[in-house]
Amino acid sequence: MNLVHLAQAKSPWVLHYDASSCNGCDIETVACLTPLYDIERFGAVPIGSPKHADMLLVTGNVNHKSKRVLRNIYDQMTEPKVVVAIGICATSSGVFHQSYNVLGGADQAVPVDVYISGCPPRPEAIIDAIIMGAEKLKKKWKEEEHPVKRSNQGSDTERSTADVG
Amino acid sequence: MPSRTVIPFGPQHPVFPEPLQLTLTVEDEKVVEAVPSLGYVHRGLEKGAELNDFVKNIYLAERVCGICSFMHSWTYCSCIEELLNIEVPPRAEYLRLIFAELSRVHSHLLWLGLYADAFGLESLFMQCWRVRERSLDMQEAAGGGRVILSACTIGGMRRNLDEDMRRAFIKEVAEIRRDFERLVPVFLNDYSIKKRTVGVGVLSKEDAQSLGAVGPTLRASGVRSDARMLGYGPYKEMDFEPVVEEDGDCYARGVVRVKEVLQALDLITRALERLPEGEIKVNFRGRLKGEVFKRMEQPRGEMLYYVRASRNKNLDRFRIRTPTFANIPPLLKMLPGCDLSDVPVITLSIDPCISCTER
Amino acid sequence: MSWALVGIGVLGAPLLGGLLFGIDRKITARLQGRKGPPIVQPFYDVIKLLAKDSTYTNRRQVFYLYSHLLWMLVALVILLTRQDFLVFVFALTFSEVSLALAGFATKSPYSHVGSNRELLQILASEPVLVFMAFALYLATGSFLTGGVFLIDEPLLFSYPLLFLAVLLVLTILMRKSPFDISSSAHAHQEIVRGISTEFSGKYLALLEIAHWVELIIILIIVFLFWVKPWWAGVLLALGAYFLELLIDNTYARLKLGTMVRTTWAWGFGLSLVNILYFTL
Amino acid sequence: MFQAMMPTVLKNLFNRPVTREYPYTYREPFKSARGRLVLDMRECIMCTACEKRCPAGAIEIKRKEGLYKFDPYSCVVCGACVEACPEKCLEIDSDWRRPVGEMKTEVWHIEPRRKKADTA
Amino acid sequence: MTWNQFLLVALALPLVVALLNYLVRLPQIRKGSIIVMALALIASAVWLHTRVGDNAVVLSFPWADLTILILDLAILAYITYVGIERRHPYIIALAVLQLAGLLYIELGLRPDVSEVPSLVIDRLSVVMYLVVAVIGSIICVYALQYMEEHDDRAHPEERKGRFFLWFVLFLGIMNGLIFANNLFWLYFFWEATTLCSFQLIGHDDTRESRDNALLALFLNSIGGLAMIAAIFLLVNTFGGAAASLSAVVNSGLAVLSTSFLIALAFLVIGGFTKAAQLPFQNWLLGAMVAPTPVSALLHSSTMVKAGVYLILRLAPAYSGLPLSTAIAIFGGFTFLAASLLAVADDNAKRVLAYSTVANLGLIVACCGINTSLAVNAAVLLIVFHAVCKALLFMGVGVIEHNVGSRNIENMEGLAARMPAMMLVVSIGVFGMFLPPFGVLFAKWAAMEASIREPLLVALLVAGSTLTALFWTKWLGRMLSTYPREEEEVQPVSMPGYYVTSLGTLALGLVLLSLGLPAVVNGLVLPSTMTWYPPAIQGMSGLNLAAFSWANYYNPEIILGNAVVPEGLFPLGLLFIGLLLMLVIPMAFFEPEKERVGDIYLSGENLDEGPLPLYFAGAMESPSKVSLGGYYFRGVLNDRTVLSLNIVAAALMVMMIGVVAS
Repeated sequence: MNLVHLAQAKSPWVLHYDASSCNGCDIETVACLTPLYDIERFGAVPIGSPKHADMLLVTGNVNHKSKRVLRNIYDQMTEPKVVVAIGICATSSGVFHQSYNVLGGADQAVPVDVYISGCPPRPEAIIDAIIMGAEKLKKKWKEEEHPVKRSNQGSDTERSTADVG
Repeated sequence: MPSRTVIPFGPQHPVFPEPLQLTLTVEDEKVVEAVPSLGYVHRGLEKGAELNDFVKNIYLAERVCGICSFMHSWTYCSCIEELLNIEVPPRAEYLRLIFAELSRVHSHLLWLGLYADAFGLESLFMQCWRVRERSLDMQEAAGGGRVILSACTIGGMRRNLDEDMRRAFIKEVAEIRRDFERLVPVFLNDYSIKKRTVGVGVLSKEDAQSLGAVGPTLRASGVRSDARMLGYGPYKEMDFEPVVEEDGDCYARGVVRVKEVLQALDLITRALERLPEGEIKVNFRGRLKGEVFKRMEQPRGEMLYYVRASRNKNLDRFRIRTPTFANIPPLLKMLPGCDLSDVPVITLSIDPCISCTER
Repeated sequence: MSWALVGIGVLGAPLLGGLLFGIDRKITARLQGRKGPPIVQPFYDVIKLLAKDSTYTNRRQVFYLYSHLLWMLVALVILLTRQDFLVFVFALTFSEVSLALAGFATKSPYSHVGSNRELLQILASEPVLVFMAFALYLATGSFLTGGVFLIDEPLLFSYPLLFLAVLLVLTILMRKSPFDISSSAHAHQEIVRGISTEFSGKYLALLEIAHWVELIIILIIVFLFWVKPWWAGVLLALGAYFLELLIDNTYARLKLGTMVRTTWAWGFGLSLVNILYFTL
Repeated sequence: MFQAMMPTVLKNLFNRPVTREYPYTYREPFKSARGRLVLDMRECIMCTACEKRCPAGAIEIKRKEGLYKFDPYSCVVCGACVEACPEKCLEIDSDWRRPVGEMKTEVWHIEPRRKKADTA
Repeated sequence: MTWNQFLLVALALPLVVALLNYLVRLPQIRKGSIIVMALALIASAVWLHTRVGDNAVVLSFPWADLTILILDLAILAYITYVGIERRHPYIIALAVLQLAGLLYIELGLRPDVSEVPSLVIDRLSVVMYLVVAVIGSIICVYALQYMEEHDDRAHPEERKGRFFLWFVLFLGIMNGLIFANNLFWLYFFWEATTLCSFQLIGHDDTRESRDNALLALFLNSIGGLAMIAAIFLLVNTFGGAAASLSAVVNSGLAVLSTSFLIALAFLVIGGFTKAAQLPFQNWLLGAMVAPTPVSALLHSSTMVKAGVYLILRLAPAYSGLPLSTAIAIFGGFTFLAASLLAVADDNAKRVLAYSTVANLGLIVACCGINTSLAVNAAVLLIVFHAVCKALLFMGVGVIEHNVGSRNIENMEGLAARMPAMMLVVSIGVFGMFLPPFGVLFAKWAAMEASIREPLLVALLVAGSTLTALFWTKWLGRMLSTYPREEEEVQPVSMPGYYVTSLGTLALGLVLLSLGLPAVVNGLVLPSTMTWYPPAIQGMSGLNLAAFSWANYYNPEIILGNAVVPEGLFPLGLLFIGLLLMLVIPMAFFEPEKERVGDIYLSGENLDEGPLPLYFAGAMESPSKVSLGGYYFRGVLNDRTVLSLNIVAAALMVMMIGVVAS
């Protein structure tokens, strides 16, 4: 099983969806593929079909229209899967928090496993997030007895607030 | 009986970084009909802006689009400056021009990369983005952010450029030019690229004008039109001549952008060399009153801003018309009759920026 | 004894193919100025896919996917046992047809378009392979692949033009640009992942493994052009492989019609001229 | 030229890859880069200037309870608050915030201190 | 059983049953009589197979010559009448010319045909008889059910009687045709099949069917005229003894006499028209309007097979001549052109028809190659093509009755609605172009034989790849179902007649392919040995050997360095592959452990609607995903058809030119 774990951590295929971002996070996500950052070093390749993907990268806040799309894509991904919310819009809703068409962060539609702040986050930060997501992928597979649970419930994860100082 | 395939092309589609849906009706592989469907990126930004203090709106305007972010903040700021009758110091205007052209360089390089990806030349995509990283480094060093700069503010600039950096910039621009010139012949001469782009998605001069195309899409169809010719900011001192191509196909649109990158690099160098000394920001007081209408040239084309205010902290009305919005009707004109494989190339050839369009 | 060799071949081909795919990804990355993934990356991918949950549309999809891999292996066995080249081409076609049918089995527009394109790829690539069978016969007096081991002069010397035609269709078989139109790691432009859009988990892994085997088969085809001494053929195959990588990275993906026209015009032209020249 | 891409590609093959091996080597961001907002609440006078200026609503101040909440996952690092702060409590660091599995709001309890009536 | 009794079963029984059905229109009698006849024909075929050895059986019925002549004249007169009634000047002209020619030969030349055997039954005839009797009988059984469902507007019973009159008669006439040796007899049966097909194609009595029937009559009359011309040339030059098929085949006059050569060419052209080679293919395509059993019969065992049978039978006569090469090229061209046209058609029956034309072209090409291997391949093709095509046509007929359309587009998702039918059709389609089935084996042999003609090689290569394209395309359409469709759709049940007839054929196809060596050794090789002299004389021996024993998977030969000239067909290995293909998914696939996934629609799937096929389109409106096949209408259109026809006609003119020079 160690081999499987190794393989899972080493080959996160990512699917990117722009829920309604301003492009800033999108282009930084795409920049991760390019020679200077090259996330393929960690086996991460961008993939078009959710059926192949292990990791959903969400940028931008969820609005009424993109919520359905995001859910559909998430449902079509097969277990184990993780969701990475990239950028402020996807974590909360950033500067758009007042807008009528903004429902909030990505966690309004799908359960999010990794949050990365920044507006937009640097490619380095996105690499960090992908590596962290890949580690979580491994854990998810271990937790849930294979074959994994069928239903993909749970879109209403609450943001937890904890005291720090 | 013709047998037709109906394909949803997007919103989640690997070729578009942004969600745009085209409902394609395809016969064999010929596109018969393309119906766009928008609204995936609609955030209600304009309405949101009316709820805000107008100063905060700079940050909102910047986030209309992450790629041409600087242009949006410049246009917004100059609208407010006009309402408040602020004279922006010349150094700030020059800095704005430098950042604007820098964002044009990075936007066009980004586009050239995506365009290369659209016709499946991945290594070219990589090379374009690799060159682009240099311009991002410049933006980060000077503006503080790789993509969203937050450098422009009402009354001037928040960031200055010291002398060392100015020299470094001139050098860096030369480097970008050197790197980019290696890629220019690929876009201009490569056999396979020409095979995919020449004669694809032709937009005639008449169609371009009557359908209201703007920016490189319009200029590639042989129309000499560029909002920078209005001479806002320091452009009037730059003896500026827009790049025009005649053919109106995807290849021509590529060529226009390739040449515009070189032109923008030129403009940056010239502006850096002429950069006047002095203040970069003036303070302002007062409340807004009146309405203003601005046209400026984004990397994607001409952008319109409309701002109305009535002695209030907030704006009464805030309206943006972005270049992609104007370019969608020409796109729909170009799509029917093309091959399915051409759809990404044609769609990308207008350089769609959906987040601009839908705000 | 020889059967043991066949067994080793059948088991070893996917491993070797996977490794070559890893090298492919590494070299491609280097050509693009990137560092690239580790060489064993394809194995990571496949192990991960095998461990992943899978979905399917209907039984026929699964059936034809297995059939794709299986007939690829049958084709490999036919080559390894030096049997009839024409039958090998048929087995390979069966394999590709199975893949197309697996794509068709789902009512997904993307895999549907992908499958149709896959069929056109078969249409574009098969003729040259059949011509190669005829060339084999004319050069060795037998349709058996084993025949090339009995002649002293490499096949390449008598069939240089045919070799060019084979190189042309190699881009199709290897699913590389400019003719990578039905499905691939990178042909996401218009049809997402093409034929494989609807495969997931272990079914996608099956497809990957079949690609590995296919790669080995392709390299063996090139190898046949120069079998004596054996290392010359291996070098030739690796050279062709590297050439395809270079072409992949310097060519835009061409369109369907261009593919069929080019391969039929040039493939038929070169092969036929060469065969006529040889017979006359 | 027929194969315009070939020289670039071959040059890449024989040169070292340009990849910055990020997690293994760390490239210092530019000094002026806006990476994240760092708060040093020792000097805070709860004047709410930052709260008012924040376009993203990331800062929430409850003066009566002495609560200062900062949500780093709403902050767009624009620097408006830094410019507004009279006590220079806030600072922008060029380093970036690392990804987390769970978002946490940073909360400070600040004792209402001497009021700087003259500076308000 | 004596030969006379056999002939009673083979020729007279169908005639009796046909008349019985026409006169007594009772369903019970119809069913009973036809099933009895089918069994009798099959039994007689088996008997014939065991009875005929290497030596041909020669039967003479000189007393019947006059009857035949009168019947001939009657048929021609009827055709003239049809031409006059339907105001078709070409048919009138052709029929009158034939009448004149026949009368001139009989009255003017007065050939002495008393020495000519009326019927000769050799192994080739046995193979043909097996095909006609077995497959034809199965189609008859199928037709019983099919015609029950077939829409006959007025007087259904009467029209069924009429239908079965011509249908069963067709079988009897075809039996006669494959035994006929006397050219006048052959000509009679030849014209009689034309008449039967005319009646059957026009059965539905719609405008379209009447027009197409007339077209068939017209084009086949060209063939009839060609045959009369050939008989005239032969009788005129060599006297009455030459009016014998076996004499023509074995005379070896080819090198000596130009008129013989031209006669031969005319006979071959007659074969072309029957075999619907380009540019005569239109009658066969038009024949698709007829009820499906007619198409099945025309395509698999009768009519078109008569054409290739004649060409094949004559193969020794033109062996080694330029004519042979011309025939090969012509056949190869038809193979390519018909395959190309099949790609562009969305009517299932027309696709099948084009495929038939293509395969007949391949058979013709094999005849033209004229080596032992090629001729064997041709015989094998006739057998397997008949089985496959009968199966496919009957399958399409059932599908058409259930779907209400023969358009391939409408057959989408058939796999869920008619799983049993899907299995049958899949077997049929696989049988047409995939290893290890018989047609592919024959095609393999044909291609290996074609190596002597590089130009032909190119034609065959191109055609064979196109074959894969249109078959897979069609099969793919039928396979494609949306997720969970099977659970929602109630499969259609099949009547017993269909199960019997289709099941027998499907099983038969698999068993025949599995027992390919037995088919080759037991049927094909003996059939060519007896009548094809080059098979015995000019052969190296290895050819035949390679053709026969190498069908087995023989590891010793394969792993060693032994080289056999014509290659090997590793049937065993391929069947192991096929078996594993069935077994492995069963062993590894656990549907209950896996999830059925929705299809990917760019994330815009909608849950609403009856099918999971709707996506949110523009303005949030539910749009339906629809899939269309590829038909390349931009490239393949009427102009293509026209130019292909012109090329084919030019080739045919060149063929005659080759002969004449």
